Order: sequence, then C-alpha cells, then structure tokens
Amino acid sequence: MIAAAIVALLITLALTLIRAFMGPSIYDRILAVNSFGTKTVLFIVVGGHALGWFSYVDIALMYALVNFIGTLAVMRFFEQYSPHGERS
Amino acid sequence: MIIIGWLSDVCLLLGGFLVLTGAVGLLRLPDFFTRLHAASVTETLGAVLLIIGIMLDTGLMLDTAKLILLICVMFIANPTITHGLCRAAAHGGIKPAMETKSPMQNSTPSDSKNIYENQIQTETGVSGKAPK
Amino acid sequence: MIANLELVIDICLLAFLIMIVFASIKITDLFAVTMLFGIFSFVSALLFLDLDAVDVAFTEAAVGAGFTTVLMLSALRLTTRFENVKHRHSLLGLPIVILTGAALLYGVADFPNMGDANAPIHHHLAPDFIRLTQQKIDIPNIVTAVLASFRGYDTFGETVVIFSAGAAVLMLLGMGHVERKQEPEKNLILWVVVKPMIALILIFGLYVQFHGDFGAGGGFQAGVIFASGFILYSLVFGETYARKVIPATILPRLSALGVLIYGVTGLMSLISNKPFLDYNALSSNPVGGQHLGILLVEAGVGLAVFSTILLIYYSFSGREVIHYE
Amino acid sequence: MNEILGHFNYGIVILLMMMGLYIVIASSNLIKKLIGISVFQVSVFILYITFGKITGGNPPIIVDNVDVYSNPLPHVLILTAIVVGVATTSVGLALIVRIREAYGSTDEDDINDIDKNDNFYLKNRSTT
Repeated sequence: MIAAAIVALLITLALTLIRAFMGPSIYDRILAVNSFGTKTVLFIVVGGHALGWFSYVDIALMYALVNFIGTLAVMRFFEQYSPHGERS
Repeated sequence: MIIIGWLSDVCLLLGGFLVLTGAVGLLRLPDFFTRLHAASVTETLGAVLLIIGIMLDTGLMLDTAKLILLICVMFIANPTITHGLCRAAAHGGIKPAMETKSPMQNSTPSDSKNIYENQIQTETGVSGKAPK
Repeated sequence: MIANLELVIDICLLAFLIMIVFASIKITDLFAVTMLFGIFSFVSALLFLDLDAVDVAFTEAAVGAGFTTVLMLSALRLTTRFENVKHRHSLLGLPIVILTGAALLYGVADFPNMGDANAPIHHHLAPDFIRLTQQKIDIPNIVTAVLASFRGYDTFGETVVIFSAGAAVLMLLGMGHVERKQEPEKNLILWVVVKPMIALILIFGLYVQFHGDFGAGGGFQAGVIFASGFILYSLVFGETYARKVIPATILPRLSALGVLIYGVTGLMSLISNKPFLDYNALSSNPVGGQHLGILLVEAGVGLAVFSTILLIYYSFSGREVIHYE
Repeated sequence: MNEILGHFNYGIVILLMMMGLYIVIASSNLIKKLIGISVFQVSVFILYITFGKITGGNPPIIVDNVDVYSNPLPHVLILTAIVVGVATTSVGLALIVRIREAYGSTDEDDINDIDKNDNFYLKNRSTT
C-alpha cells in the first residue's frame, strides 16, 4: 500500500507542477507552489517511512514550517508590490 | 495487530486518493477560486489521513509525537494560507468565472466565458493559457 | 524492491528539476520565476534525501527554499518585476551551451557508475573519517563530527565568509528606515495563527541546534530556522514591531560574537600547547573535550548565521523603493 | 542498461548545469542571471552528492547493526557550500539593487546603453 501511496504522490507532484507552469494568474502559481510544498512534506513522510530515511520526521516538520513562511512571504511581498508592479 | 495494519492501509489508500483528486481538481477546474477549493479541502484531509496511516504503521515511539505535531502544523497552516490567498486574490481583482448577474438569474455559459477571458487579458506578463 | 523504489524516485525528481528549469527559462515574470526556484530547491532537497544526504537536505530546504526565496522576493520589490524579452541573446547562448555540454558529457563517460561501492572516492579519507568518528569523537552524526572537528578550519573559514557577506550587504544597503514603510494590513486570523507558530519555530530551532550531534541538523540549519521565526514575525506584524523585538543595531555585534566564539574555542587549545582547534585540550578527557568543543563551535556558527541572515533580511526589507518614470 | 542507469544522474546534472549557463548567457536581466547561477550551483551540489552515494548504504549517522555508510565528505563540503552560496547570492542581490537605484534598470543592455551615452571617464579620456 505504501508503494501505491508513493506513486499517487509522485503523480500529484507532477500535476501540481503543471498548474504552477500554466498560471494563468500569479495567484494560481502561488497556490500551486504552496500545494507542491504540502505534497513534498507528505512525500517525505511516506517515502521516509518506506525507505527508512534517517530522522525523516524532523525534516518533514521543517519543510512544513518553511513552506508556511515562504507562502506568507510571497503573499506579503506581492501585496506590497502590486500598486506599482504593472509597470514593466 | 492485523486490524491496525488494515486500518493503516485503508488510511494510506484513502489519503493518496484524496490528494490525487485534489491535484486533478487543481489542474482541471475553471477559475482560481474553484481551484483553491479543490486544492485546500482535499489536501488538508488527505494529508492528515496519510500521516495517520504512517503513524499506525510505525507504532508507538518518539516519532509518533512529532508526527502529531506535524498534523497540527499542517491542519493550522493550510487553511490559514488558503484564507490569506483567497483574500489577496479578491483584493487583487480576480473574479470568479461563473459570476451571476443577480442572485436570481444565472448567467449563460457564453457570458461566463467572456468574463473569464477578460480576466486572463488583464493579467499581464503571463505566458500560460486558460485550460479548455 | 527498495533499491528500485529509490531509483524510480530519483528519476522522477530529476525529471521534475528539468521541467522546472525549462519553465523558468520561458517565463518572463520574475516573480513566478522566483517561486519556481523555490520549488526547485524543494525538489533538489528531496533528491538529497533520496541520495542519503540527510544534513544537506536539511540545509538546502531551510536555506535554499526558505531564505533565498524571501531574499529574492524582497530584492524584486526594490527592482523591476518583468524581464525585457527583446534583450535576449538566444543565438549566442545555444552553441556555447551545446558545445560545453558535449565536452562535459564526454568527460563524464569515464566516471564509475552511481552507487558503486568500489569507486575511488570511497577508498580515500572517508573510511578513516567513519572509523575515527566512532573511536575519538563518539557522536552518532559523522557529518557534524567532520564539519566541526576534523575539518574545523574549513568551517571557520565558512563562518568568516558569511560574516563578511553580512558586512558587505550592510555596507551596500545600510540598515534602512522603518518609519516610512508601508505596514501590513491587520489580519486577525494570521495574527492568531502565527503567534504559536513562531514559538514552535523557535523551539524547533533550538532542538535542531542541540540535537545536531545525534541526528540531522547543526548550527547552520538552526541559525536559519531561528532567523526564519523572526522573519515571519516581521512579515505578519510589520517591520516596526520586529525591530523592537530585535533591534537592527545589535545584529552586527551578535554576528561578530558568533565568529569570536568559534575563534576563541580554537585559541583555547593553543594555551595548552596543542594545535589550533584541537578540542582534546578543552577537557581532561579527550572525548569529553571533543564534545564540548563541538558544542561551542556549533553555538558560534548558529549565532553568526542567525544574526547575519536576519541582518541581510533587515537591510533588504528596510530599504525604500525608488520609483523611476 | 546498467551502464545507462549508472550514468543517468550525471547526464541530467550536466543538462541542468547547461540550462543554468544558458539562462546566464541568454537573459539580459541581472536577477534572472543570478537565478541561472543558482541553478548551476545546485546542479553542482547534486553532482557531489551523487558521488557520495553507495547503493544500499545508509545516511552517515552511526546506528547499531549497520556497516555501510554513504560517503560523509561530500555532504560536509556541500553543506557549507550551500550556506556560502546564499551569502554570495545576497551580496549579488544587494549589488543589483544598487545598480537599479543608480541606473533605473536591471537590464544589462539598457545599462550598457546608458554607460555609452554619458560615461564621465570616457569623455575625459577623449578630450585629454
């Protein structure tokens, strides 16, 4: 069953990646990137258990925190940026 | 013991299925808010199920506590991000594709298509295109 | 079966990496490219995990995916968002890249297969490190032992490099002015959620700092995680409050203090006629001396990295945007 | 088959490296160049870590009942290289910010044009 979960997660990662490439708006990309991060955490937990990676839970916890901070940072800076951001 | 193994398998399968569904929704649904919905709702439940499945499989040890902490973090962080993103998008002028003219009257499909295309055009510097 | 699964994951992740870089060549919105680069770091960290490099994955996730993204975004705020597509030299680039790639591929053909236990790299130094760590230092994490003790000179150099990078950014950009900056809008949900999250991040940072001898982690990672906590505070509550919690003026001093702790630990061994950075001199029991030395050195590294990272963040985010018409 | 799988990682690493190099050469935006350099850097990290891997090996953290550990030395080198990499990236970004403030652009071609049109030193040299 774990192998099935890993394969499902790999497919999920690929699909999320496609959405991140397609856009179309910047918010779609932010959503896709955040969702990619969450699925990475799940991948570490499931894959780490299946393959016996050392102290995988610590790393998964840190990924979750970093993902949270990163997405908040993107939202914050985009909000700061957008009033004059459309000039090229 | 065997029952716990079964339970873990069921959790893993269900979680994997939910996460996969969420990704398909993220790819296929027509506008930002529906995609947000698809990604966040299934992802939160799927993540928790997957982690519970792993927890049942490892048995009771120090990692279990950390995994519970991880569930807490994801359970709080994901909805928060969804909320913030939704709010930012609404402020940033993203409109739902199926916007109705009045609560009583549903818009025709061609109308909603137009609104959606307008929204795509206002976003500058984007190389992607709308999904069919 | 397990080895096959490892290989499958390896191939999938490498394919993801290629896809991400290819997309970021095509996309002209630098905001999107920066976010894709964040994903790139995430995926490469996963790859490091798959290739048994736990500590490296830890560092890459904290530094590459977390801090570099924040840094690039705050630099984008001060510059322009879109790339000018007309100014592309694709014709110049392609032949150079193809020629270089072909030459490198020719060179790679002689390499031993991946994962080959008989490759030359595994016969020199590495077995000694693994054996000596068990005998003389007696901590589980070989990477920490090599980093802090066997190659302590190197790590001292790296710490000084980070310190001087912080000094260079400070000289180029300055501390910034807080009062004229646009503060974030009040968002109650974020405020409530982020407060316990910051506490969790800081505790996790301390755990990584002091658990580095036994599992993945160490001073570099802990410093970045600790700084991320304060960066999160500044993102949600505004720069003004963040600078009240940790004033920008003490950060350069803390950074210098970190390097100083490392250097003084090295000097202590000189007093008892041992070489620089030989921790055996720190205690009557050589193994205990090694433990104490690694603890001190990691603390110095953690302090230096934490304050430098936060200093760089303050320098970027405190700078006023200049508008050109 | 074994030969191809054994060299697969090296080939992909070189492809990544060349894509990074291509970004540096082809794009004239300075921030994008910096991202290209970072891509190049990460591909070198992957190369090193690939060298350190032993099939069936364990992470270099000593555990009971395990004999084969992957090579710890590349891990140490790359760990410090990552942190130094972010330090140099931040210095590069700071320089780009100052260039933007002085020239009003982060585009290399624009900056060259501005330099050609009014370069104080060039003018002085031509008159004396």
